[in-house]
This record gives sequence, C-alpha cells and structure tokens, in this order.
Amino acid sequence: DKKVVAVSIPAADHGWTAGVVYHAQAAAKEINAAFPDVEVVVKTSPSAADQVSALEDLSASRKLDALVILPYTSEELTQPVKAIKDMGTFITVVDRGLTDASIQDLYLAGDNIAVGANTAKFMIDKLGGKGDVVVLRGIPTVIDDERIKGFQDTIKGTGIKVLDIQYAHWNSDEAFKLMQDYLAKYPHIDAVWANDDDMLLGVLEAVKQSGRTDIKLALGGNGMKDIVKKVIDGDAVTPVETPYPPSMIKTAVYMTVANLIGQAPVRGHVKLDAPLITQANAKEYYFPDSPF
Amino acid sequence: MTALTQSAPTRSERQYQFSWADAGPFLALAALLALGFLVNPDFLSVTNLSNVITRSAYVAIIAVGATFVISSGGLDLSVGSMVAFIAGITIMFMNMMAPSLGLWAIPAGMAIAVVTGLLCGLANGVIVTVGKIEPFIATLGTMGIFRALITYMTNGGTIPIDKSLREAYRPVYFGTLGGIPIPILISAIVAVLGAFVLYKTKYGRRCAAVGANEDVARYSGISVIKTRTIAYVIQGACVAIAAICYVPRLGAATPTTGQLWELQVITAVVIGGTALRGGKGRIWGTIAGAVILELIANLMVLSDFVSEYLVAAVQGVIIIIAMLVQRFSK
Amino acid sequence: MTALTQSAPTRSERQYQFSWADAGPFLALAALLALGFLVNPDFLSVTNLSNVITRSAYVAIIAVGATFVISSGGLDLSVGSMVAFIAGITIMFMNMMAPSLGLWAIPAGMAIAVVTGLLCGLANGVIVTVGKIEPFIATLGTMGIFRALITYMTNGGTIPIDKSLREAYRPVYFGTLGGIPIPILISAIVAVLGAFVLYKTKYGRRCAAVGANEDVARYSGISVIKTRTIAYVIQGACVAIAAICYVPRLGAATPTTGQLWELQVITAVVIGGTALRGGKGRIWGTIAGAVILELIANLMVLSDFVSEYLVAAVQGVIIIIAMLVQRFSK
Amino acid sequence: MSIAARIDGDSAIAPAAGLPVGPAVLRAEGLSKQYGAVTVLSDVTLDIQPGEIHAIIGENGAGKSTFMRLLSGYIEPTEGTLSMAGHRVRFSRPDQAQAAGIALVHQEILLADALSVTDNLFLGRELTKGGLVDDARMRRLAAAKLAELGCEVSATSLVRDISLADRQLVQIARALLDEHRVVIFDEPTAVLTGGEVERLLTIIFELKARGIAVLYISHRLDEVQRLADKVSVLRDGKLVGTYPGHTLTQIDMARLMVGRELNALYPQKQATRTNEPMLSVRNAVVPGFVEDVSFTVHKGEILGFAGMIGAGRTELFEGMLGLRPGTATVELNGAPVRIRSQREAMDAGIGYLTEDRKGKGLLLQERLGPNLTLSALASFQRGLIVRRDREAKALAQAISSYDIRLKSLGARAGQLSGGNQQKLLLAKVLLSDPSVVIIDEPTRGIDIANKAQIYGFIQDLVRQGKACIVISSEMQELVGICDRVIVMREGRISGEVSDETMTESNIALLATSSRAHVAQGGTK
Ligand SMILES: Nc1ncnc2c1ncn2[C@@H]1O[C@H](COP(=O)(O)OP(=O)(O)OP(=O)(O)O)[C@@H](O)[C@H]1O
Ligand SMILES: Nc1ncnc2c1ncn2[C@@H]1O[C@H](COP(=O)(O)OP(=O)(O)OP(=O)(O)O)[C@@H](O)[C@H]1O
Ligand SMILES: [Mg+2]
Ligand SMILES: [Mg+2]
Repeated sequence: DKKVVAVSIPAADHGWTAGVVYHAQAAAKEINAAFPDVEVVVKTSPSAADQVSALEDLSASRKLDALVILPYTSEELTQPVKAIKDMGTFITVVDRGLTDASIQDLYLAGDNIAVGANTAKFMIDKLGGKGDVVVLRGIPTVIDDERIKGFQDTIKGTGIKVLDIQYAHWNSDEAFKLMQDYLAKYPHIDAVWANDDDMLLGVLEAVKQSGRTDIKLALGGNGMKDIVKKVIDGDAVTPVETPYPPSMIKTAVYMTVANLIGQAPVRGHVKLDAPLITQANAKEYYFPDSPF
Repeated sequence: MTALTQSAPTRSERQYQFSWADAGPFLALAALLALGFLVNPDFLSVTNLSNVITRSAYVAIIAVGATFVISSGGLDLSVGSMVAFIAGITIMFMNMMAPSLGLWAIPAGMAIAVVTGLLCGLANGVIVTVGKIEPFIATLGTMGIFRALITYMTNGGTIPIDKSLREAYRPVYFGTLGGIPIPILISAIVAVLGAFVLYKTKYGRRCAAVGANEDVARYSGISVIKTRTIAYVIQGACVAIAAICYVPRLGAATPTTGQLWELQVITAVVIGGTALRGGKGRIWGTIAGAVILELIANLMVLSDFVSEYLVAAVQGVIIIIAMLVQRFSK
Repeated sequence: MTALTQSAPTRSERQYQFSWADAGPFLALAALLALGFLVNPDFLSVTNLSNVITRSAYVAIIAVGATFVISSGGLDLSVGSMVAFIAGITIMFMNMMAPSLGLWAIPAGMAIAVVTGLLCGLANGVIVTVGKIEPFIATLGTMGIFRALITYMTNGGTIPIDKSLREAYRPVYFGTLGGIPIPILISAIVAVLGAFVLYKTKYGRRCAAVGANEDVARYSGISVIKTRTIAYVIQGACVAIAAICYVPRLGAATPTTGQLWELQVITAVVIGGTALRGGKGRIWGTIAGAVILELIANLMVLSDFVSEYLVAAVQGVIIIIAMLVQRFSK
Repeated sequence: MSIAARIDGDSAIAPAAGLPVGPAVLRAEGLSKQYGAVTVLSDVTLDIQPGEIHAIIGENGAGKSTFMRLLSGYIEPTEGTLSMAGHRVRFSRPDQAQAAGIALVHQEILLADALSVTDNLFLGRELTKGGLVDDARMRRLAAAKLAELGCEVSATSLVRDISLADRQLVQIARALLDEHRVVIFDEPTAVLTGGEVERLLTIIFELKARGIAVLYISHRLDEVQRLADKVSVLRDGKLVGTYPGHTLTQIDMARLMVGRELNALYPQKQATRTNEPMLSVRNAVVPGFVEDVSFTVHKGEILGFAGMIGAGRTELFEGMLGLRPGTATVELNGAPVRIRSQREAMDAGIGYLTEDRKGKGLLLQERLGPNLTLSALASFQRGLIVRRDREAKALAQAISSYDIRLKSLGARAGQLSGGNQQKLLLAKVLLSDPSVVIIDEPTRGIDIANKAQIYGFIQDLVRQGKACIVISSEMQELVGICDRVIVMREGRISGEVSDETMTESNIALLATSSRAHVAQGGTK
C-alpha cells in the first residue's frame, strides 16, 4: 500500500504563498515520480477555518501516514493538528510552530523576528545610527507581527526613528499608494522598510515617480527573485535582502518522506536562519523559474 | 359567481402543494451529492458528511438571520467581521473572568456574545432604517468598523482562549449529543426557530410585507423602521450564536476570522431561493444553500481533478450551475 | 385649467434648476477637502491632489461602467478580478508579441485588453439576463472565476511586463499632457463619453428605464435582455480601459491585483447618488464618489490621529457620515 | 328584459343604425384566454369599425381587461385570432401592436416611477436629432400633449412625485402621442374628476371624428351612454352581445352586465346620524397641501369630502393619520388622541382605505389571506402563532360578504381584477373593526352592482354606530349616500352642504370657483 503524505498550505494569495505552493507542488511531483510507494497530496486553503476543514477532509477519507503543514495561525490550528496526530500520523510543521510543541514530530521554521531584526541592524549600520524611517506592514497576522516586533526591538535606543507605520496588506498597489502618501506627508525620509517584497515593488515605483533623492534605502524581505536580482546587480537603494524562502516547504516535504521510507529517523527542530543576502551570496538565493 | 363556497376545500390542498420552485435548492443538493459520490465514494461516508454539515453550521446559522434581513428588503455585508469582533470580545471577556469565575466564565462569555451581537445588529439596523442609508453601503461601513476593531483588539495578532477554558469549551464544537454533532443541533434549532418566526408569527408576516412593498406595509400600520431594525437585530443574534460555536473550533480570534463569510452567507440565502429584492424568505432553502456551499468546497478537496489555482473558478462555475438548475426547475 | 400656457416657462426653468440631491456628492467632496486642509495643509498641495486624483482614476473609470450596470438594475461584483484577469492577458500577449512587433506590441495588447473586456462583460451580461440569475450571485461566481484564472496564469506569482516595453508604456500612467496626468485625462474622457451615452442617447434612456421598471420597459418594446447585457458589456470595456492604465503603474499583474475594487466601485457609485435599485444613474456623482474614497484613504495616512489598526473603522465611519450628509442635503 | 334592437353577438358585422359599414379595422375571432385550468375569456368574436366608439362593459372580473390586453399584445390568446383590415395579425409584444396601430391605456398605472414624465411618454420611441435624444423637442411635445389633456404637471417632474390622477393622464397622453388606428381605454376615468373627464371625452370624440376606432371600458355608465356608438357586454368571460349605444339606458346596461334585475343604486338614507361628535379634527395642516382644516364627524354619520383633483383631500387624511408629515389636533369621542402613525390610528379605532390600492393597499405578489389579515394580525394570533385556519375562515367570510370574485383560491392579489382588488382592500380595512372608517374613493373601478353593495355596507357601518368619512370624486355618489358633504379647494375647506343644499351643482360650484364661497354665504 502507498504511504500517503498530505501537505496542507495556504492558498496562493500573494507572492510568498505563491512560492510556497510552487515549491510544494514541485516537491510532490518529484517525489511521486521518484518513489512509487509514496503519494504526496497537496491541498491549499484560503483561510484558517478552511485549513481546518481541509485537514478534516483529508483525514476523513484516508489514513495519513504523514502531514506536512504550514499553519495559518498557531493557536487556531493546534487542536485540529493534534486530532490528526492522535490517529497516528507523523506531523511536520513548517514556519509557524503550534502552541503545543509536543505535537510536532518535526519542526522546520523560518525566523520572522530575525527578518525584522537583521533588516534593522543593516539600516542602523548603513544610516550611521540615526535617520527617519517609514514602515509598511502586511496584513494583521503573526508573521507580520513578529517581523515588526523584531525590527522595533532592534532599533530601540538608537537614533532611528519610525515616522509612520501603516498596513498595505502585502499588496503592491496599496504599497504604491501608501508610499505616495508618505512622500507627501514627510519632506524628508531616509529609509523605507516594506516587510515583504511585493510591497517593496510598489514602494520603489512611488519613489521613482516622486523623483526624491533623500531616500537612501528601500528594503523588503522574503527573497523575491526580482529583488534578489537587484541585489546581484548592486542596486544602491536596495543593496540587501532578507530571505524567508518559501522553498522551506520543499525541504520539509523531503525530510518527512525521508523519515517515512528512509532508514534515518528525522525528528526535532530545524530553524532556518535569516542571514542578509548581499551581492556576495545573492546568487544562491536566485530562482528565476519560481513565480516568486 | 357563487363558486366560492365550492372552491373552499381547494385552499388547504394548495397550501401543501409541491412546488418545484421551493424544491430547487434541495434538487441541487441531491445532484451535488450524486456527483460527489461519482467523484469519490468516500464523499458519502458518515464521517465526511458529518464533518461537512458541522462545518456549514456557522454559515447556516448566520444565513438564517440573513434570510430575515434580506426578506425584509435589507442586506448585511458586515456579518463576517461581526463574527470576528464578537469572537474577540467573547474570548477577551472569558479570559478576564476565568480566574474569578472558573468554568462559569464560559456561559458568562456566551451571554456577552449574545448581547454584543444584539447591539451590533441594532447599530446596523438603526443606520439603515433611521439613517436611511442604502444597506449595501451602511453595512460595508460597519464591516470596516468591526474588522478594524478586532484588529485593534488583537493588535494585529491573535487572541487565544485561556488554556483553562479550552478543554471545557471544546465540546460545543466537537461534541455530539445522541450521536449528532452539537453545531448541527444548534443550527437545526436556529433554523426551526427562524422558520417558526418567519412563517408562523406576526413578525414574520410583517417582515415579508416590508420587503415586498414598504408603502403597503406602512399603510397597514406596520412600522417599517421597527420591523427592519428587528431583522438586523435577529441577524446580530444569529451571528453571536455562530461566534459561540466558532470559538471552540479554532480557539482564537484573529483579524482574518470570518473574512468573506458575508459573501458565503448571501450566496447561501440566494441559492436557497430567497430573492435579494426582498418580500420572500425561505429558511430551509437557506440551510440547503449553506450545505451546498460547504459540499462544493469539500468536493474540491476530495477530488484531485482541479489545479489548486483553479479551485475558486470551479466553485464559481458550480454555483452558477446550481442557480441555473434552480431556474430550470421552476 | 388654462394655466397651461402660463406654466410652460416654468418647465424649462425646472430643467436647469439647482438640485440639492444632485449636489450632495460634490458638497461631501468639498467638505472633505476643507477637513483635509485643516488636518494637514499639505493635503491641498498640487502634488498630493494630483497623486490622489490620478490614483482614483481606475476606480472612477470602472465606476462609470458600473453606473450603467447599476442604473439598469444590475450589479457587478466581478470587476476587481476582471481587472486582474485582463491585465494578465494583456501583459502575456504584449510579452509574446514584443519580439516580433517591438513597441507595436503595446497598442496590440491594448486592443486585446479591450476585446477581452468586452467578452468578459458579455459573459456576465448573458449569465445575468439569459440565465436569469440574480446579478449578485452571477457576478460573485465570475469574480471567483476571473480571480482563479489570473492566479492560474501567474502560478500565484506575478507576470511582469517585458523590460523592453516597460519604459515605453510607463507614460500611460506616469505621463502628463498639458500638465495633466494621463490617467486623469483618460478618466475624464470616459466620464464624458459615459455621460453622453447615458444622458443623450436612446440607449441611455432605455438603460434607466429597464432599471426603473422592467415591465414598463418591456411593454414599451425595449428588450430588457439586450439593454442590460449591453450595460455589462460597457462595464467590461471600462474595466479594460482601467486595466490598460493599470499595467504601466507597477508593470505587472498579480493574483492580488484589483482585490476588493468591486466594493470601492460600488461605494463610489452609491456615494455619487446612483440608487442601487436602479433607474437613475449619475455619472458625475460617480466620479466625485471615486475621488472621495481615495481622498479619505489619503487623509487617513496624512493625519496622525488614527491608530494604524483603526484606519478601516474611521473610513467606514466617514463613508457613513458622507451618506448621511447626502440624505440631509436632500 | 326589455332591451330593444339587440344585435346578434355572433355576427357583429350587422351594423347599428346610422353607422357606416366597412371592413373592420380590428377583428377578434374566437378569442379565448386560459390561465392554467381557469378560463378567463372564452370564444369572443368582435368587430371594431373605424371611427366608432365601442364600449365594453361588464362586472368586475368579467374579463374586460383581459380582452383588451389580448387585443393589444400584452398577453397572447390561448385560442383565436386577430385580424386588422382583413389581414391576420399576431402580437407577442405590445410594441408590435403599437406598431400596427393599436394603443392601450391600462387600467393600472404602468409607468416607470423613477423616470420623468417626458421619459415615460417617449419610452421606447425616443425622438432623436443627429443620433442624440432630442430632449427639448420631446419636452415640448409632452407638454403640449399634457396641456391638451388638462394635466398641469411639469414635463420634467418624476412620475413618482405626481398624483395618481396625473399619472393616469400621463398614461393617456402616452397612448395619444402617436397616431393610432385603434385606441383602447381601460377605465381611464376611474381616478379622474369632472374637468379631466370632460376633456378626455372631448378628445375621444375628436379621435372618432378622425376615423380612429376607440374601445372604451368604464364602470361609469353615464360616460358610456354619452360616448358609445356600440356597447358590447361581457359576462363571465363570454360576450353577451353588442348593442347600439344610444338605445340603451344605464339600467339596461346594468341588467345586461349582471344578468338579473337590479334595485336602486343608492340605498334609502337612514336616520342614523346623531349629534354625538365621534371624531373631531382641528387645525389640520399638511405642509404644501392642506392649510388649517377643521371638521367633526358624528356617530352614525356619513360625511363626504368632495373636491377637484389636487384639492388636498387625500393629503389631509394621510397627514392626520401620520402617513405623511402634518399636524392636527384630533379628538376621538371627546378625548384627545395623539396619532403619529397608522398603527396608532388603528389602535385608536380609525381605519383608512387608501385610494392607491396597487401601490399602497395590497401586496400584489402575495396570496389573499395574508393580504387580508396584514393590518389585523394581532387578532389572528394565538400564543405567538398566526392561525392560518382562522385566516382562511376570515378570507372565506370576506369573499362571501364582499362578493370577491376570483378564479382560484391560490391566486395572488395581483391576479384579481381591479374591482375585486378594491373589495379585498375594503375587507382588509374593515377586518380590525374600526369605529371611524375613512374611505378614499370607495368605488373606484367598482361595477354598478357592487357599488350598490358597498353603499349598503357603508350604511351598515353607520347603523352599527360607527362614523364614516367618504372621500370621493364622484359627486353623484356623495349626494347619494352622505348626510353631509365638506368641499375642499386648494387645501382649504371651501364650503359644506347638507340636506337640501346637497346637490351636485352646489358641490361643483364650491369645488371649482372661489366666488362660490361668497355665493353660498359662508357655509363654512
Ligand atoms: N395572470 C392571471 N392568472 C390567473 N387569473 C387571472 C390572471 N389575470 C386575470 N385573472 C382573472 O381573470 C378574471 C378577469 O380579469 P379582468 O382583469 O379581465 O377583469 P375585468 O373585467 O377587467 O374586471 P374589473 O372591472 O374589475 O377591472 C379575473 O377573475 C382575474 O382574477
Ligand atoms: N410628491 C408630490 N410632490 C409634489 N406634488 C405632489 C406630490 N404628490 C401630489 N402632488 C400634488 O399635490 C396635489 C394634491 O394631490 P392629490 O391629487 O392626491 O389630492 P386629492 O385632493 O386627494 O385629490 P384626489 O384624491 O381627488 O386625487 C396635486 O396637485 C398633485 O399633483
Ligand atoms: Mg379591468
Ligand atoms: Mg385623493
């Protein structure tokens, strides 16, 4: 009998999740081709409630040998994942840990706090410890929250001042408008941080249109290919990038399958670092075929 | 012209006559079940069906309220964010009370949920009726307001329910009574009550009359403002009940809770045969509509035909086809 | 009863009489500008106003089409995802043609955009009129379909426009003509055309008639199906024009392009004084409505009063107040 | 039955004396209409000659309107054919009939509320200049046509803002705008009063003079008598016969319609009137319509309100009942009452029957039972439940006591014929047993036999010690049943008549001319 690995991830509603979907499907295709006795099923869900439903549906119709899940939120998915674990399924959690860590057989995480903190460190450095910054945040979720927290904790006590912070919903258009408004409101801005590259695209357009030269830095996050390309090309305003690679889902799927069919038990806690991508190492993070 | 006395018996016959129009949503439901079975025989398994129907409970409960609002000639786009707002208030209150009240914090929180729901509904109703603002816009406004309030309350994150309450509260979603999941029981009760109020009481008659023709209602001594406001208040109560069932499922409220539920709710009501222009409400059709929507989503997960990206497209197509089936069955 | 000849002059006076009801949206706009100036004097700077009005161009252009659909008694929730879909098709086509056509790929792509828009509008129209499906549900269905298609086309990511076309196409959003940003010019042209068609042509009359009373229209020999379908086709064309202006702004289409624009568009139309139940369209009010919405968002950012979490709440409140101002100015 | 010179209904070709013989401009042959199992019109054959005024009379629900809708393409016959000038025609839409030269003025108002008068007049046949709608010209033509009819509304006002009577005139104007070969009027005068009616009749004679055939339906048999060259009688969906108009008396017509002998139209007046004030209204003001009106109605009294269209009678009572903004001091049985809404009026025991039965009286899509009980639901409640069985009983009761005629009990209110809708509405208002009954236009669109019934019923009300106010545009009716008539003009009471001063000519004088007030010596 085939061993079934279910992969439950958010639907592709913006660039980063699109990357997750891309890498998950790539993993499924490769593994299904390579291992005839493993079946990887990928399901996307547009909200936390839908993700819980999807878990119920997946487990109602067949026995799952393993579940790889990138939960929408920790609190909301903890109980439903536990219910699956209780049926004897191997649980791999990606990115957002569950509130009860004992449920996770394998935990593979990015570090959202580090995304914010590393960006802040770079800014402090580059601006010489002081400057006026505007921030665009995404949609109100944990990821966004942690990144902002990492950023704000790091600049605390330095001369970096956050002039303004508003939601732009990880959407380029909204970021474009918001940046236009920031530019109208503040005659002098030293740096911009959009905590996601989709938003950074809108920011860059708005800055370009305004013709303003006071903006020395415009940074994003997540490792979108267009932005990594800028880093490779040595862009002055966007010289670095923080990775938060959606490909972590692929890593997780492979590790889970290895545990299932390989002789090597894979358990524990893997934390992906969020090192700065600079011109020196950018090539490693450049995937021209990914949608993200 | 003295045919009147002779034709009197016909009345009761007609009353219970089979109507294709009313049967539409149930036919669509049956068609979907058959389709599902063909796609994946597991579809009709007890576990799966019970999961799906349990899940459709939120939308069904809210949609019962929406049936009132819509048949009174209104519309409520704020229900999705109202769920989030009420869930947030409820959890905050329960967590605050847990240390002093212990498990009694749960019923206390439920009471708060209902009160909040009634007040939210009242606010919508008053803006629409007294403020005379197009319901679409008025409730779009309050939708933004509720959504912002929950974001503010959570500081953009989540409000989880206290660990000490978690287990005790869980059965409200996950428990069963006589083998039937509790949310199904609750939504059945709400539907029966809704049907009773809409079809059997004075208020229900008035509600439909206001939706059919405001002037006639006014000239018949019916207060349009009161009637329509009450419909919104009923809607608020239903949202509160849905929130009460929702909280134990995910154990937290977030700024994205209930997002786009308003569209699902309205779709359920319309698929159920209630006309958006008002004057006629069909509670049982609404329930069928809510189940249909959830079955479609379930079918998408169970079948492997459709690219992940196209799920929404297939759902759209199925909904349109379901509506066409209804039209043709008339 | 011989007062007829005397009262004849009054008639033409009435025609050009000042109407508070019609002035409502413009008053609200003026009030907002004044408020904005008080909050932050930069608000009235030329750059800021020009940015904001340019930004409102998309919604304004789409809302002109929506004015037709709504005044004919319909509704279109699919416009937001239709923008994304058309933008996606257009970019793919331009990129495909760029190697062979060079810069001619841009006008060719624009033509494709318009054709796609007309077809999408036609699809909506036919489903609503021939399929006799409630517009809310029908276009909610196509909304899902268009959104899924663009997600599919982009694999969930972005489709950027070819570098070789980018710079040549940029001016369509960022350029000016005689000092006026091109999107503003385009939306002005669309509005003038829209007003012309709605107020000066037979079709416009019939469109309003169909929305006001279908039966009367039908009895007057007006084809309700044709008239309403054409309104959706006009809507499709407007969406295409908006997409054409949209693409050069960020140079890409993504699955989030145009998200929730439908709600903004409908709000703009209603704030502009067009009733959702049909029968009366106000193009210029619609334009004012679109600008009002964008100004409110701008004001939120320029002022420092509101927590980032509460922006949506304040927007909701302002929209409701704007509607109340309108009611009272009647 | 002593009716002279009966023309054979089956071969209506036989001309009435003095009328020109020629090919029928419109011929219906074996026309039938069924709704499901219900036959509404059966096997009607009729010829319409050019230049003749052909009246169609019949009881409420006889099928007159159905017949007219068949002739003008609004509905299609189940059986039978139409021909025009000897050529077979088939209409599946009204605009096809219009193109062929047949226009219908509907019994109901069929106009788009949200559009202007001009837009309504030219809907579907807008005038254009260089491809653009020529508003100026359409307005001019509309204004001229309305002026011809004596309608004073501005051509640019919205239909929703004009009175019922004006709407009717707009409908008539719409039918007369183009040159037609056959113009059909279905109860055009039901909502009109004296002046407008006269003007319309003049116009109809002009149409006749131009060789246009006119089909005319009315329950006002005096009009029929004055106008009609031929009178065709429908009963139960069948054509009873066609008769030369001038030989028929009103009594003859009534007999033919009903198929039996009729008693007097107006009942013998009863001396039920007392001097005990029941409802007294002081200083009623309805902004824009009524200035300072005071009156009292006594127990057992039938008080009439007369006036031209636009005199403000409807507004007076709607203002007093809280249905539109207005102020008044109201006393009921000597005690002051505050009435801010229709509900409060009902609770106080005041019932009001609106003149606009389709727009404000009945839910047209709803069945009869819920319509009947809508304003008296409380009395059908037991516990929380509205009792359907009681409702059904009440309906059966109403159907028999008001003689409501319907083809099927599952019918929606909108499917009843106009007259039967009015009777249902009357039943609805009286269901809550009010002690003061205000009836606005009690017999609008009611046939002659039913009129007598309704008058009898109004008398029953006052005999039971209620007070009754009747607002009517038919002066004859007011004189026939009222104890006293108050006449209004331009929002004020211009006089009052009773006993021997209560004549049609006195009322007309008070209603129209300001000098009348002086002539009457201040009856106020
Ligand atoms: N759509 C319908 N379905 C069923 N019955 C109908 C329908 N339309 C009309 N009827 C019935 O046909 C009969 C004739 O109606 P019609 O309107 O022609 O009467 P009428 O002679 O014009 O009466 P009135 O003088 O009251 O206007 C009525 O009994 C009515 O209930
Ligand atoms: N909403 C409105 N706006 C402006 N004028 C109106 C409106 N409604 C009615 N009118 C005008 O007010 C006047 C009074 O109306 P109405 O005809 O109802 O009076 P009435 O005395 O009840 O007459 P009747 O009952 O005989 O028709 C008319 O001139 C009418 O055109
Ligand atoms: Mg009739
Ligand atoms: Mg009146």
